[in-house]
Order: sequence, then C-alpha cells, then structure tokens
Amino acid sequence: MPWTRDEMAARAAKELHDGFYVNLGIGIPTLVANHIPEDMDVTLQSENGMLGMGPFPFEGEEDPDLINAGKQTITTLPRTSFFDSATSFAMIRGGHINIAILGAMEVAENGDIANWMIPGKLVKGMGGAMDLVAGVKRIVVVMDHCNKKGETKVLKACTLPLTGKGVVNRIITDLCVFDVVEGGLKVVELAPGVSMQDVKESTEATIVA
Amino acid sequence: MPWTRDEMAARAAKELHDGFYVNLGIGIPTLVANHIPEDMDVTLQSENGMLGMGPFPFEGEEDPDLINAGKQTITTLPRTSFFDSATSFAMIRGGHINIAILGAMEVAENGDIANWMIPGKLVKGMGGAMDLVAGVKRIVVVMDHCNKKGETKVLKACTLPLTGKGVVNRIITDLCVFDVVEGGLKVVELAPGVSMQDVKESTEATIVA
Amino acid sequence: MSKKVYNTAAEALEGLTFDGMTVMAGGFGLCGIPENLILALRESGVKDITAISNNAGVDDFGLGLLLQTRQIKKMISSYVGENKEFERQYLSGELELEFNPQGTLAERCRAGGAGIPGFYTKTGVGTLVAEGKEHRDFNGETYILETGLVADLSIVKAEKADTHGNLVFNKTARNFNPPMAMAGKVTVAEVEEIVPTGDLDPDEIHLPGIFVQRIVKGTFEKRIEQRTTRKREHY
Amino acid sequence: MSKKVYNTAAEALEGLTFDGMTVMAGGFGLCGIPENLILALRESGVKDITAISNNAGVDDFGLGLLLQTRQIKKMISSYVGENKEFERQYLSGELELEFNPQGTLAERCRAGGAGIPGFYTKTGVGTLVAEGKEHRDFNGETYILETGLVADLSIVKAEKADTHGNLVFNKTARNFNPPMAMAGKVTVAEVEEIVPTGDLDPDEIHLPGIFVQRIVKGTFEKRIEQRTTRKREHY
Repeated sequence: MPWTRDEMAARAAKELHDGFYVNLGIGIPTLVANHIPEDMDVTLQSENGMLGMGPFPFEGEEDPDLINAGKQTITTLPRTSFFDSATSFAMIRGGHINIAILGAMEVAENGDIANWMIPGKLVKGMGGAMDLVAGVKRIVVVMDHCNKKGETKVLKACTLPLTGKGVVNRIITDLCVFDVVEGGLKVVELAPGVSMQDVKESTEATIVA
Repeated sequence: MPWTRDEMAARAAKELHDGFYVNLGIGIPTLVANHIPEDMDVTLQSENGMLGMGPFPFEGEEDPDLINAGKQTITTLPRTSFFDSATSFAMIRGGHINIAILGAMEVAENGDIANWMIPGKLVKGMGGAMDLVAGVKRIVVVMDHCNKKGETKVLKACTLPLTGKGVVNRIITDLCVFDVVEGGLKVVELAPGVSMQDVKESTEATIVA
Repeated sequence: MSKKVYNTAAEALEGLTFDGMTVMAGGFGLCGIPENLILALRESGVKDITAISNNAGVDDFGLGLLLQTRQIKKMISSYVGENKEFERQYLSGELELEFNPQGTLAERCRAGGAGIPGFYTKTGVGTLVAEGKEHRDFNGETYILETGLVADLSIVKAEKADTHGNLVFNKTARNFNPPMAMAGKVTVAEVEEIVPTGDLDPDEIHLPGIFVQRIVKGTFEKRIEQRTTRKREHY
Repeated sequence: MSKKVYNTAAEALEGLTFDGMTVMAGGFGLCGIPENLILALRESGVKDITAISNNAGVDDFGLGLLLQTRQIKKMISSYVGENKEFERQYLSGELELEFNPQGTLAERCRAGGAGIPGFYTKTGVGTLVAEGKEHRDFNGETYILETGLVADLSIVKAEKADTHGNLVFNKTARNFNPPMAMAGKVTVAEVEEIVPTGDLDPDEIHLPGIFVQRIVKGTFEKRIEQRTTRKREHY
C-alpha cells in the first residue's frame, strides 16, 4: 500500500529534529506541520517575514496583516518574530534554515528539482522556491512518485526548467524514500507493501544499492 | 581677520537646509551643531546607529548605551531612531544623507581628500570616513587653511594616502570658501579682511576664476 | 516643522509622477500594499510604468487596478497570476514581465537602497534566471551576479508614522515595504495612523524617517486573499 | 523546551573554541560589547584568534583583555589604537591588522550572514583599501568588490533575550551586534535579562532567534569611553 498524502507528510515530519528552523512548501509539505511531535521544539518560517508560524485563526479572528507565504490567514505563537523580506531571505540564503520540505513536479538523480514552470502553460513565477532550494541546508522533496498520467516524476534528468541544480538531499514519495547519492538515488525506506521492484518500475532515475 | 574655529563652524552651518539629514565629523564639524538655526529642521546622524542626535547629557545622566560615533555620551531627541551598523551605512552608502561636514589633513583641487593616515605614524584606521566621503551626496570639508607648520593643506594633489578620490564639493577654511570646479578651486567667499591675494599665497591648488 | 505630511494620496504624489517611470510598490499578495497610493497613481494617469512588486494584485484590487487601465508597461515580480487581466495582457504581449526569485528581488531592493550596485547569490544558478548573468566562484561554489534596483518612486504602507516619517509596521504586512522604501529616489508612505514625533520608541522604529520623504494617512480595505480558519473545538 | 540558555559564559562557549578560529565580537568602542564572553574567551585559553571587531577595546577592557594575553593573531577592524598594548604588538609585528572601512565591515558581516559572498561598493575606490581588489563599473561609476565575512563564532551583547534567542537591543548598543550575529556559524549572545518566550512583542524583536544558538545572562560594567556632559542651566 503506497503512503497516502497524510502518511507522506507524517514520514516527512520524521526529518525534523528538536530545535530546527523549518520552511514548509505548499501542498503536502503544509500537512507536515500536523505531524510535529508536541514535545519537539520546531519553529516554522514563512518567507514573507515570520518565524514561529501558528495554526489557522478561529473563524472571525482572521487578521489581514497576518498571512503566510501561501497568503493564508494564520496566527502567532509566543516565540513569533516578524521581519522584512530582505531579512527573511538573508536567513534562507545564508543557510540559517535547517531544512525545507517542498513539493516538486520533477526531481532528477543528480538532485535537480523542477517545480515552477511548464513551458507553454501560463507561468506564475518561482516565488521564493529558487532561494529556498539554493540556500537552505537540507532540501527534502515530498511528492507523488508519478504524475496524474502515471508517468514517473523521478527522472534521470529533469525535462522542465529547473528551480535548482543539484540541491535535493532526500525525496519522499508515496512509494519510498530516496537519498540523492553519488551515482543516483538510493532507496532508504519503502512504503509498507511496496517492493523494490515496484519502485524500480515506477522510477526512471538510476537506483544505486 | 581669518575666521575662528567657531566662525568656520558657523559658516559651515549655512550649508544646511531645512529637512536635511546630516553627518558631522569630529573636530570643528562637531561645533556646527551649535549654529543650526532653531527653526530649521535638521537631523544629525551618528554612524554607529542613530538618527536624531541630541546634546550631551546633564551630569549624572550619562548612559553608556547611548554614545555617538566619537564615543561621547549623548542624548536622544523626540525624533530619534536607532538601528544597526549595517543599516546605518546603508543610509550613508545609499546616498540618503544630504551632507557630511568633515575635517581633513589635506584636500586637492580635484576633490581628493586625505584625513585618515600619515605614513610612518601609528595608523588608527579610517573608521567610517571612507564610507561617508564615498556615499554622502555632498561633502563639505572644514579645516584650517594651513597646518601647524604654516604649510598649505589645499594642494594640487594630496601627498597623504587618500580617504576618497574626487569626492569633495566645498572647502571651508579660516581664510575662505572654495568650490571644487572644473580645472581647480573657485573662491566663493572670503573671510572678512582676507584678500584674494592672501588666499593665493596660502594655497597650492589651482585657483580658477 | 515637518513638511512630510500630506493631506491626500493625490497630493502626496504631486510632482513625482512621469510617463515611463519606475515604481516600487510594497506588499506581499494583498497584505501590506499601499492601497491609497495605487489608487492615486491610477488617478494621476501616469503611463508606461515599470512596476517592481512581488505580486501583481488581483483584478480589482492592488496593482491589478493599474493593469486594468494599462498604465503598466513592465512588471518585475516573483509570483503573479492571481489576475485574469494580467494573464491576458501578458499572453498577448502587451505587458513585459521579468521574474525574479523572491529573495533576489528583496535583496536587489535593499542593495539599491544601500548603494550596492551588484551582489553575488547562489539563488538561480543552473536555472533560466542565471542566463546571461556573470557566473563566479567563491570558495569553490558558483554564484551569479545580480544588480541593485532603484526606483523613481517607492510607495509603501505602514501601520504608523510619526511626522518625521519614522515608520512602524504591523506583523507580516512589513514584508517588502522597508527594502523598497530604502530603494526609492523618493518614497511615499501611507499609514493607518500619524502620531506626533516623539510618540514612537526610538528602539521600536522599523524604518527610520530618512528613507521616507512624504507621508499620508489612508483608509484601508485590507482584503484577505485566502481566508483560512480552524473550527473552535473548545469554548 | 528551549535548550539555548546556559548558566555561565564559560559554559556557553564550551565546545565552540579552537586555536586559529575566527571570532566576531559585537560592539562599537566599549558600547554594547560582550564583556562576559570576552572574559570567558580569555579563560578558555584559545589562541591565534582572528578577531573581527570594529574596535580593539582599551588596555584593560573589551578585546584589549585578549590582546594582553596575546590570544589574538589578527584583527579586522575600522578603528583601533585606544590601546597601548595593541600599539606595541602592532608596531613590533606580533599582531596582524586589516583595516576595513566601517561600513564595508558592517556590510561584509551582513553579507556573510545573508549568503552573499561578494558585493560591490564605492567605498574606498581610489584609496589603499582598493588595492588588489576587482574594480568594476556600474552605470558609469567605479566600484570595488568586497567579500562576505563569516565567523566560526560570533559573540554579541543584547539587552534582553527570550528563551528562544529572540533579541532586543538598547539604543546605540545595537551597532554591530545584529550583523555579526547573522554571520556566526555559531552565535552566543549575552544579555542583561532573559525573559520567558512570549514576553517580547514579535514586532519589537530586533534579531530573530534563528541567528542565536546560545544565550547567557551576564553582569555588566558598561564602561564609558568619553564622558561628555553639559551644565544644567535651568532647574
């Protein structure tokens, strides 16, 4: 049984450690926040200018001056601090964020990632994604192993324009967990009931032992 | 009668205009603050991280956390703001300060200024002087026309290591006021009783009409 | 003595606008945008604007209002497309668009304001963003050269100003406003409240008044783009 | 849950020091210097330090204490010489010295902390500071390339910290402390007061705790270098 979206998020949450400063992307990565153990001290960054992102507000308590990078209304926590965008990306670019967990359209065996544009389709822009993959110490991608057409998203080389080159450290899909290593991807964990053979059949990237 | 130190400072104060942000150097330039008209809105910057520098504190009210760039105890004003050194020099380098009034060891007819080191003597460092002369929109030098040996400080070319190249706009000495113009220095004002001939005799730099 | 305070947004822009000008507009999404000054810019009729702003507003709010009237010739942004008119103009070639990574955009503004004409960053290396830019190695890693940005006019939004232009922002509405205020040849700030100089604690000022030439008190709609809430489980 | 708070300055430096290390120390003159951590650094006995600090303290206070014990091999500063021992070591060639313009020094720290390995500045063009540095023209003006600075350890001083390392500074004691805290691979902050997390207003935090790995409450002498006063004319 491949992992569900929520199980993938739960698996990704295991990448976090006590004291970590973390940036979570949109989509499945957002769900990771629900799986952080209560006794673990993790601070979520929102790149529009906030550390210590809290949960969504109660209805009627939304504050238009308090949003996350996905433009959703959120809340503060006791530890929260606010700062401007230049300082926010100084944190990101300067390697002060311990880990970013991001979605992707494609990843390649050399750690390349594409998640911002599809040629021929309307391009909305890269937002902060290029800064995150270039600057954050450890990049973990969480995504479905295959796209909606059933084609693998784990490639020998990305076909879409890149967000970052050689930046991904780990990939968590519904089938397995890969590490980007010398020569290709190494399977470090399989979803329950998923075999190495299943993974190989769904992967274009070189899988190394 | 050449201008006294205080008269030079008073003359320099005429360089200020309503709404100006101003950086005053150490020495005679510091005295300029005493000659700012009461109805003129001028904000003094201290490059260690303050806008809106107030006067010295009353005895017993010195605050070690509140000093100017000369490391003297000072006070705040209602308009005061504090910021870090990087932001302070962003202001200076970014051309946001309207004018800096500085002392000098030597100035040259091309606007070069030397005011930080004498080879063979112990060098204390340039502090913020190089940033100021490079970044501030208008640089006015206030200094004695001649050094203690009676040698002119207004030269064809500086002999001492430079603080900045081609940066000085105006020079106020005890004898006169020069503007740095195409081809040399132009006398725009004489101290009372000082003749053009007096200035020429005390100046090495090319004086243009 | 302060002459920074203006009565209306239109007055605050008087003499500052010209066709072909570059305008930076603070805000992230619709959060912390200079609503009143955008409207005044529309009323001014100024054309062929190069707008530098992280986003492009929505169809009927924010910079979208200047797209409707076709006053914008080019946008420099990191993320757009919450906006049908933007899409139409872009696809038809009427609107030029330059995408900058968000952090690169923020740093370009801060650099421009700080007198730094160029800086090196890892962001974008190996991507379309790096094309045509100088590449250079520092300590064995490759970086690209990005340039500082300066605007003819920066319009920003703060919570409070004193009459000398010292600004305080509220929560995540700070975002691009401080670096863009630094990068404006002239910066106009609209605020929710103007307080007497001396009312702000000098240690709590987010942006010193030296970066702000004009101030106007605005009225704010503060539209929310994504209203997300949770259920109240306990009472 | 926070593990950032240490009981003594010595404990706060444990495991962080090694001979030949680079240390940034915040402060301007004797204002806002990390008095307690400088003492702890002296006690640690670490040698051959490259110290990055705007000034070098005085003979018996601040970084002067580490000069006395000859623990500093090299200084990167903008202004020194309130210090006889410094003078002696420098003139005898025992101490290396690299002068940086003050603004260049501050920006090099901020750049290092922000992941910017190099930036261009007008400061120093045509002077000794520019020698051997790349010159480059932008918009018809000449600039020089300066590099970002990173330290093995940054020691800074703030007024208050919460237990997550969010810092608030007092008046001009802020100075180099924030950019240097950003540039430390590890940053230790000494403060006058540690408050519970939640006590600081999130809009009034000067330096977010992400830049601060360890905190210790210190005791402070806060020496004044130039005591200047005016007479009380009215009572």
